[in-house]
Amino acid sequence: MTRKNVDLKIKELKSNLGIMKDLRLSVGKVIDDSWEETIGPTPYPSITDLRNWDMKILQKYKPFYMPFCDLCCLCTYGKCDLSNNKRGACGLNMEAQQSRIVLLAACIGAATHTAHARHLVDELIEKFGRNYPLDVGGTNVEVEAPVTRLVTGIRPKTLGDLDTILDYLETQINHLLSATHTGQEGNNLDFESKVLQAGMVDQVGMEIADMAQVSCFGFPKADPNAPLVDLGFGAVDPTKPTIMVVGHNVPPAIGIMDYLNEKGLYGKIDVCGLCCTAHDITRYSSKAKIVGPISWQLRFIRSGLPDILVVDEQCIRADSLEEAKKIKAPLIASSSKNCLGLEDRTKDPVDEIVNDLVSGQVDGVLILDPEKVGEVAVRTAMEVAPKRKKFKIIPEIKDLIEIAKKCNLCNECRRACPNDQEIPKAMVSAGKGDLTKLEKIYEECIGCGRCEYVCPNEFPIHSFIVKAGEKKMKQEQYKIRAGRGAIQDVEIRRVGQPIIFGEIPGVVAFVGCANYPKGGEEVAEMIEEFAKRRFIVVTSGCAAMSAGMVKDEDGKSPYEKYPGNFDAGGLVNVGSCVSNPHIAGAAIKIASIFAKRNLRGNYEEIADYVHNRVGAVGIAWGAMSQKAASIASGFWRLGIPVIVGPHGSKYRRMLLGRKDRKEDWYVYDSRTGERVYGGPAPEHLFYAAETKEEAMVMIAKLCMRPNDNTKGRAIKLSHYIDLHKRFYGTMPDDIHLFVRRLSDIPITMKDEIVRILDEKGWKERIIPDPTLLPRMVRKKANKK
Amino acid sequence: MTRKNVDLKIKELKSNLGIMKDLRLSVGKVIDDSWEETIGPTPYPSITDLRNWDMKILQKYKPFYMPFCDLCCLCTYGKCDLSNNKRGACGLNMEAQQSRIVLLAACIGAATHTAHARHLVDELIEKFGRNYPLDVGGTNVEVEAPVTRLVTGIRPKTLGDLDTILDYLETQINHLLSATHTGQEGNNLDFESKVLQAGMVDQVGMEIADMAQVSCFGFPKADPNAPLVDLGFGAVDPTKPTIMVVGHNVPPAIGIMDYLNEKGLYGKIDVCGLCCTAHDITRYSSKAKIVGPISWQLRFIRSGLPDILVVDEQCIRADSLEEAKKIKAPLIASSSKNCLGLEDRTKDPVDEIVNDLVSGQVDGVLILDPEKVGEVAVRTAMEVAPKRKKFKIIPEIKDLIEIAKKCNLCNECRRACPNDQEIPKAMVSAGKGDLTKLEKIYEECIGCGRCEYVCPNEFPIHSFIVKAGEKKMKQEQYKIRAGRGAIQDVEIRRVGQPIIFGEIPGVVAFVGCANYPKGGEEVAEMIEEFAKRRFIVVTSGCAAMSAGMVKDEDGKSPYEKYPGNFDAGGLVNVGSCVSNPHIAGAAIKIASIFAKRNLRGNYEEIADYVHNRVGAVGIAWGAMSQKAASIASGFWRLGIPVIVGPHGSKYRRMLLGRKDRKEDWYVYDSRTGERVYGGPAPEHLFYAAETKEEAMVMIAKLCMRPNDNTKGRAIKLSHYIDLHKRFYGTMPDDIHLFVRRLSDIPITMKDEIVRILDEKGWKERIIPDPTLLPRMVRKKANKK
Amino acid sequence: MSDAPWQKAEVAGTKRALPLVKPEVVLAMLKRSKHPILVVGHKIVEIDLDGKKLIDFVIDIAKAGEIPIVATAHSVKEFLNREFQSVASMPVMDVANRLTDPEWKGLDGKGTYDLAFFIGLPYYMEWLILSGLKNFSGNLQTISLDGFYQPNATWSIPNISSKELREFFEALILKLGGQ
Amino acid sequence: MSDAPWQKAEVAGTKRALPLVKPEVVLAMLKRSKHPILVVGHKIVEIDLDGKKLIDFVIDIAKAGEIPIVATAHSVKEFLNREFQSVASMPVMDVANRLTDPEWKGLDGKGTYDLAFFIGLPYYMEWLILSGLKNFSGNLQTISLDGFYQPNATWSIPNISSKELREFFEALILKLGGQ
Ligand code: SF4
Ligand code: SF4
Ligand code: SF4
Ligand code: SF4
Ligand code: SF4
Ligand code: SF4
Ligand code: SF4
Ligand code: SF4
Repeated sequence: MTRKNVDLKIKELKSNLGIMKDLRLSVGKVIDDSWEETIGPTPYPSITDLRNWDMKILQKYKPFYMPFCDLCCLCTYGKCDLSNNKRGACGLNMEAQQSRIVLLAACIGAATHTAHARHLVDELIEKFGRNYPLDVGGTNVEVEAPVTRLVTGIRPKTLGDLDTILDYLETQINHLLSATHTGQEGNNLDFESKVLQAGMVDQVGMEIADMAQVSCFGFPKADPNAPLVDLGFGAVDPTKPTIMVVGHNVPPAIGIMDYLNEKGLYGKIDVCGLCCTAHDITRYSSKAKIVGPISWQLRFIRSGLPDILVVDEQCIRADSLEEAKKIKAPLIASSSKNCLGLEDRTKDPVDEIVNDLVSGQVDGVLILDPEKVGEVAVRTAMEVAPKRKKFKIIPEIKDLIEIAKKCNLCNECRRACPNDQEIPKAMVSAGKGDLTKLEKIYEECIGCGRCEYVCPNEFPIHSFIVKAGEKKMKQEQYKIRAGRGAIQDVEIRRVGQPIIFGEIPGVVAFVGCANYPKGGEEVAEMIEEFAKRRFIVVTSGCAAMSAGMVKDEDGKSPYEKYPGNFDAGGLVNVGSCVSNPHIAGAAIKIASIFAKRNLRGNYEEIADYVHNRVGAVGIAWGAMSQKAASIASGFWRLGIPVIVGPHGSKYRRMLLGRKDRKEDWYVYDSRTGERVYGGPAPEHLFYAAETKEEAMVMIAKLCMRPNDNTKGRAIKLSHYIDLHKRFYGTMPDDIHLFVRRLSDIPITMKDEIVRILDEKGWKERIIPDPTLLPRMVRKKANKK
Repeated sequence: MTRKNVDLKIKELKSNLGIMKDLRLSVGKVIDDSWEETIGPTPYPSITDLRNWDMKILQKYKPFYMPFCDLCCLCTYGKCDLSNNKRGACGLNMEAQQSRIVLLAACIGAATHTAHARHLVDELIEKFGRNYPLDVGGTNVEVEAPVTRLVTGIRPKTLGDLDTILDYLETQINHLLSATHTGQEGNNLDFESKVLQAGMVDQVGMEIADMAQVSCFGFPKADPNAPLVDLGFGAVDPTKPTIMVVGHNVPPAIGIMDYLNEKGLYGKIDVCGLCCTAHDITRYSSKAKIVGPISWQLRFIRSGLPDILVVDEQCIRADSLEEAKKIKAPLIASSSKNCLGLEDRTKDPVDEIVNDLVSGQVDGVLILDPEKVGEVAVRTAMEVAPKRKKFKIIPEIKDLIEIAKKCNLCNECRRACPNDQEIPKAMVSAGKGDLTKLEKIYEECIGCGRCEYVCPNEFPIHSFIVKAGEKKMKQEQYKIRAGRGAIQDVEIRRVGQPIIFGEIPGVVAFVGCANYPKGGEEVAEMIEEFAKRRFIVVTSGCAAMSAGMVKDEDGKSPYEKYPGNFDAGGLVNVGSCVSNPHIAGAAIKIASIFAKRNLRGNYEEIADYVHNRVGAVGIAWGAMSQKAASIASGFWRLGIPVIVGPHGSKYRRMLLGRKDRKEDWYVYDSRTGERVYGGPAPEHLFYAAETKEEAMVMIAKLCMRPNDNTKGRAIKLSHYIDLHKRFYGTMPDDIHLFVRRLSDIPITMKDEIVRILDEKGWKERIIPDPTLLPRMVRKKANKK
Repeated sequence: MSDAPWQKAEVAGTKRALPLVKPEVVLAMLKRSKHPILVVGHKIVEIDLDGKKLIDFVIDIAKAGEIPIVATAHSVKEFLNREFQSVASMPVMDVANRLTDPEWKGLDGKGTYDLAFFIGLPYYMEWLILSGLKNFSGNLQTISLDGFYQPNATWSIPNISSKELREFFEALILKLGGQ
Repeated sequence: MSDAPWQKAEVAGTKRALPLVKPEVVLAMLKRSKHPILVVGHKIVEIDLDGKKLIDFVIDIAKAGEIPIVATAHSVKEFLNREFQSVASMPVMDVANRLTDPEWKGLDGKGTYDLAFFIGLPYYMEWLILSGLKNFSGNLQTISLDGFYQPNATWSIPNISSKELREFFEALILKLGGQ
């Protein structure tokens, strides 16, 4: 009846505010007086509290706009043509409109994570109570919620504390969203500052979601040795009834595992997942399997393996019901976010629902109770499996060849394909019996299905592609380390110094969706490269799956080859999308645990620290969603650069530094207060790379930080130069900007580089103790 | 430091949950056990709790989609071409995408009002404390918050209660917004159901905002005799320093009035407003003046009258800073929602800020403290006025004529104008010295400025138009009744019966923005028509201003001619946009006060009552914004139809009934449980009319309800037929659908109508006690 | 003459109307059509082509081509004023909505329409309605006769001057067998 | 040959590129240009026009027209492999960003560019970059040479076959005085 669980009923209470009667009180804000850390200047920051910090960042990394459309169509004053410096009917210009759309995307992204967190926390509070303690890593993790502490000034201890923080997040998102209304914010940089607020809020929302599920479901707790679990299409046993779970909200999938367990059915049924629910269900039980990232949805359904689809929220194909119908598999929708027009059967008896699904009376149902989903899904799968006999809609090769002959080479499919796949050529070959070109497309296809809708012959093109890749698909059988969750404090202590001095050359995080320009192998290749080079490589979400989908000559996939600990040469899968804050959190914890800076409500100082000292880079090679936008924004506000793939240019604007403008790169030397040239490090904040080769060179470069010591800088430079030589065939032309003293030069390259430096008229310069905040100078000075 | 004010500090508290130490508790949810009303089934409804009700409504009023674009461009998988039944890369189809965009708009709208409410309530709590009592109408208004009571099941008593309700609203908006993320909701009707949830939430948000401001600022409290205040350009005294306030958040304007008052400067300075801040500042002090609606912004600035612009939030032109600069007037931005790139001077001394503004050192400042805004604005205006001497950028007539001669008739301006104004022709005439065509455009121009950006000769076209209309503009001097706020319970008691039986032929609410297809006079004309016909005419927002902007031969404007009480023939200005819920609230209160239905958390039953019995129609003739979308959605969920102007088709979909499908119009007769044909009443839920004539006929028709008694139906029919004959020249062709018994026929038209009925094979039928809810049948039956 | 959208910001999508420059096209379309309709908005009374109102051209076309008219908004009154009786009246939103329903029996009860002419609606409103029909009205062909290019129609007269429009109509009426 | 956007959903806005069908246009533009540049993406190595790689055409064009090249991504390596040395290298985002800065001194220090050719980028990426330049790069003219119509350029070769593209390049190189 009430939205929140209520803790206290008080018949009459006297306080300094007078007498209150017949009230119930719920725990509001916990002012944790046992936390001795001084509170910083910006706990629970409003949408303007960090605006000054944002403007500093945005001066260095100015938006470069690439409008996705000449128009604004957001209100009925429009459409307005904003091209070529025109303003819309509300007075808005193109710059502001582009940033406004970015803000809208970031709000949608942040809302998605926060709403997910809210849903989880509400359900878990109902189940476990407000006072259920949070535990994400036992004694190994003292700083249990670095992002939340940093932003809110709160140290959450229980589920109830999360509830309070969520109130703050929702308020912020609401304010930010409101700023996108026609006639509100008019300035592009102020829109960008709000984007950064949305990103910051998003990080807290994700952190809360993951803390809640890690604590309540017993996921691996900051465990570098989280179990290796099965990954890939080939891991699914085609002889068993199969339940396919898709989405991001794990409780329905847990409902399934629990029911299986209770009934002793484990082993009789395969439960396999796509997207983040897959990550999270394997964190719950290593018996579950991961099929793959979002782009595997169509191919997996059409393969006929799933006997029932259980979809929850986020990253669900909107046509899942139609696709499930095609293979005669029923569907259970389990989230109020995605009801798919289905009847709400939450309150109906299980027998009736199962009966309706098995008999085909209904194609699908909506069930908003995760436990009921569990029972219905399992029972339905058991009964449906023998009836549908893995009915699939992938054609036979001989039919494919016959049909392909009829292709009239109209190019419609290719022109609809987001990645411009040369389908017509592949059809010609296929018509001649040669499927290799189609098979090549299988490896690059992101499974969107757009080609099929435009074919005048109505070829099931995607199914053709899947058929061509079938052999490969069935061999896809890999291992992935289940999401470990947070980074341990002890790990941070170990790597803190080498990271901030640059001796560990960087923390490289591969995150986000699978909308890759040329298939997932590029991600896997990049990951290997940096793991081999002994960077710390972190993964999450769909990218973490792609990372596992290669094998070396010994048949080992990367997670088997590289250890899961947060250290040089480690390959660290933190988990699902909501586990992303463990990455930002690690950077923050370096400041707090290693450098002993105050976290609590002290955002600017910590961001300044991270930006100038922690050589971290995020790569979202396939980023496509609004969540990706908000996740990236959360990194930006901390000053951590993010690289996206070429289609990432569709995010409408980059945040680019200009290394050729010397004046942009001055920092304060906090020892002296002097303004010192710190070099373009990192050069960009948000940046779309055209190819993986370009990305790899840029990753190495973006790991440099003004604070690197000479040893660290030399190591970083050697990686940068090495990759540059390998992929570009030349020395980089900007080394002089990064060499501060002769000792920065990698020894093996000394002569070559010194020659270049001489040509450029290079002079030795100071290595500052860098900060963008004047007050940090005073602070240091005062300490003396 | 903390986001909420905290009420209680408790060193140690023992409760059933154990001992808690060092906690502070804030008042969470008030469970008001003194309220005896039984709580209904859906207090604090989740986004699926009212889905069944929504689906009932959406079956009758199916979406008709008019895509504003063939594409979806909401994520970087796209753009996707969804035309002609194609699906996007995420599997989405065109119907779902259109509804998704509507949901996005409704979320933005609801967020805007809710964030405004949050901001107000936060500020007011800080000033007055959480326990400050709400009072919107003293003892005249027992049901102080009909919408809130209905939705949440709470009877808010204090500012603190509002805080709690806002938490709920923000959570809901966050959930809803999240559903627009790529890969979430996939079904168009489920998107629509979520739109209705957003609309419902929006109504609560607005109600909260208005309750807070009415209570704390002493606005008229449900006062039918609220003072008449000055309206129109001509009401501003050009000899005085003038402060122009624009937006929706009144505290900065109040800061100005308070400072004037304190310093005895009232009368020395004119404070005049545009948009809702104008409404609200006149509710605070009848000495302030209203210039006009949103579309007056450009013309008023360019006229040179304002010596300083104070902009707060919502409906601010994004180019206000640039426009202010042109007339050498400084600008103060006062909202975190709209910072305009200005430096935040909130913490600087007033002297310094005033100095910087007066000297022109800066063009504008951001001040986030309403009281400081007051002092800075007044002092700056006083000092700036003598310097700028009402500097304007409206050209002189002779210059205008010379320039106009150079027009090369390229049509660019016309093709950029949202209303296709024939500017080129007017330029030709102007070139010949005849400004009448330009003057005509002045009356229809919505002041968007788009024409200017495209003129290859860079003519300041809008300024020309303003010049041509200058004489008329200066004569614009009218009266408007200040927003009265809520409707009194006693008024409801008086009109309840005649409304639900149809004897008062309808409640017609003119709301929303000034984006009119042919100028504001159309709205004024429609309003007169229905006031004269003794409907109850309600106004709010920009429409309320337009309503006042005509005069009869005696020089009286409508607010002087029609009384302000909620009764037949009344003209009721409820106030600003956030006063809109008083309109829905009146309908709800009819159910509660007159019909004695339980309100509390009982949404479906009340909506069912309103939909079938209360002949209310909303007209948003100039609706253009996302707020307009959410406001309309709030009416729809209550089953109240909304008519928009022709450009309202840009909202991408209508909700249209099909009177030709008899099966769509059955209701339960709650006396018997039988399903009875109730007629297409109301025929549509959301509908764009092509012309005001069509709208007037439709208004009369949409006021019919299944519950009308024969006398009421006869009255309603006579208005409908009369208007139809006048504007269409014929009898309507659907009378047989609305005449249920011979006694429904207006006596004066008996023969004519009976003849028609005979032709149609009409038969007498039952007048049901109508409901769409089967459970209402049982309920009534049980009572026997 | 141009086939860019008249209101510039109402850009064309992935499929755009064929420019209708020859009256013969109308004849051919009419010949193929089993059930055409002419949807007529209120602007036909406001627009004047060198001394002859648009409505009078519309009447001539309808008569010559034997095309049933549905007058939207209050324009029916003007037809009646001109003693042109064979005209139905319906709000344009209702017309458009019904045109997407394959089961609609039509204003004359003769079943679904296969060809719809549009004239005299506000430009953007017609743009949107044609968009709705393009996307959701499978077999319907649409023709815009306003002389302001409508990209979402199947065929549209491009942006032409009122003189050219008058000439187009005169030629069309002649070819349809009217005077 | 068509001047609809190659990727269908990347529709044109209110202003669309003029179709570039004659090599003469390039000559004329080059003649008028004080400071041209040729931006070359990584696909020039992947694309093959009947046996000759795109990169080899590009080298011939650059030589014949004396147009400086900036190679984006890793494509510089291929130029060097072909012993073509007068090539700068820069990520395309950096090139594009700098092209919107009227104060940028150019890769050669000679000041702002007034004409930029584009070839060999992923279609959508080029679409977006050209959109950025169209909107924010006042005096720059842009030409897309891919043979896939780019609506946001000033001029673009329309969608043509690889055979036609080869012929276009051959004719262009000849006219520029190359062989
Ligand atoms: S912004 Fe997107 S939806 Fe709007 S007109 Fe452009 S492509 Fe279409
Ligand atoms: S928000 Fe502004 S620019 Fe966009 S359509 Fe509306 S008026 Fe035009
Ligand atoms: S399904 Fe694959 S091949 Fe087809 S359009 Fe999508 S990405 Fe291209
Ligand atoms: S769309 Fe169909 S017919 Fe056309 S090229 Fe592609 S596969 Fe062949
Ligand atoms: S949200 Fe779906 S339809 Fe829209 S652009 Fe993304 S993939 Fe395409
Ligand atoms: S300012 Fe007036 S005339 Fe100009 S485009 Fe806007 S509405 Fe049309
Ligand atoms: S845009 Fe300028 S030149 Fe062209 S018709 Fe309008 S006023 Fe004349
Ligand atoms: S009515 Fe519309 S334009 Fe006017 S103030 Fe309200 S939202 Fe703004």
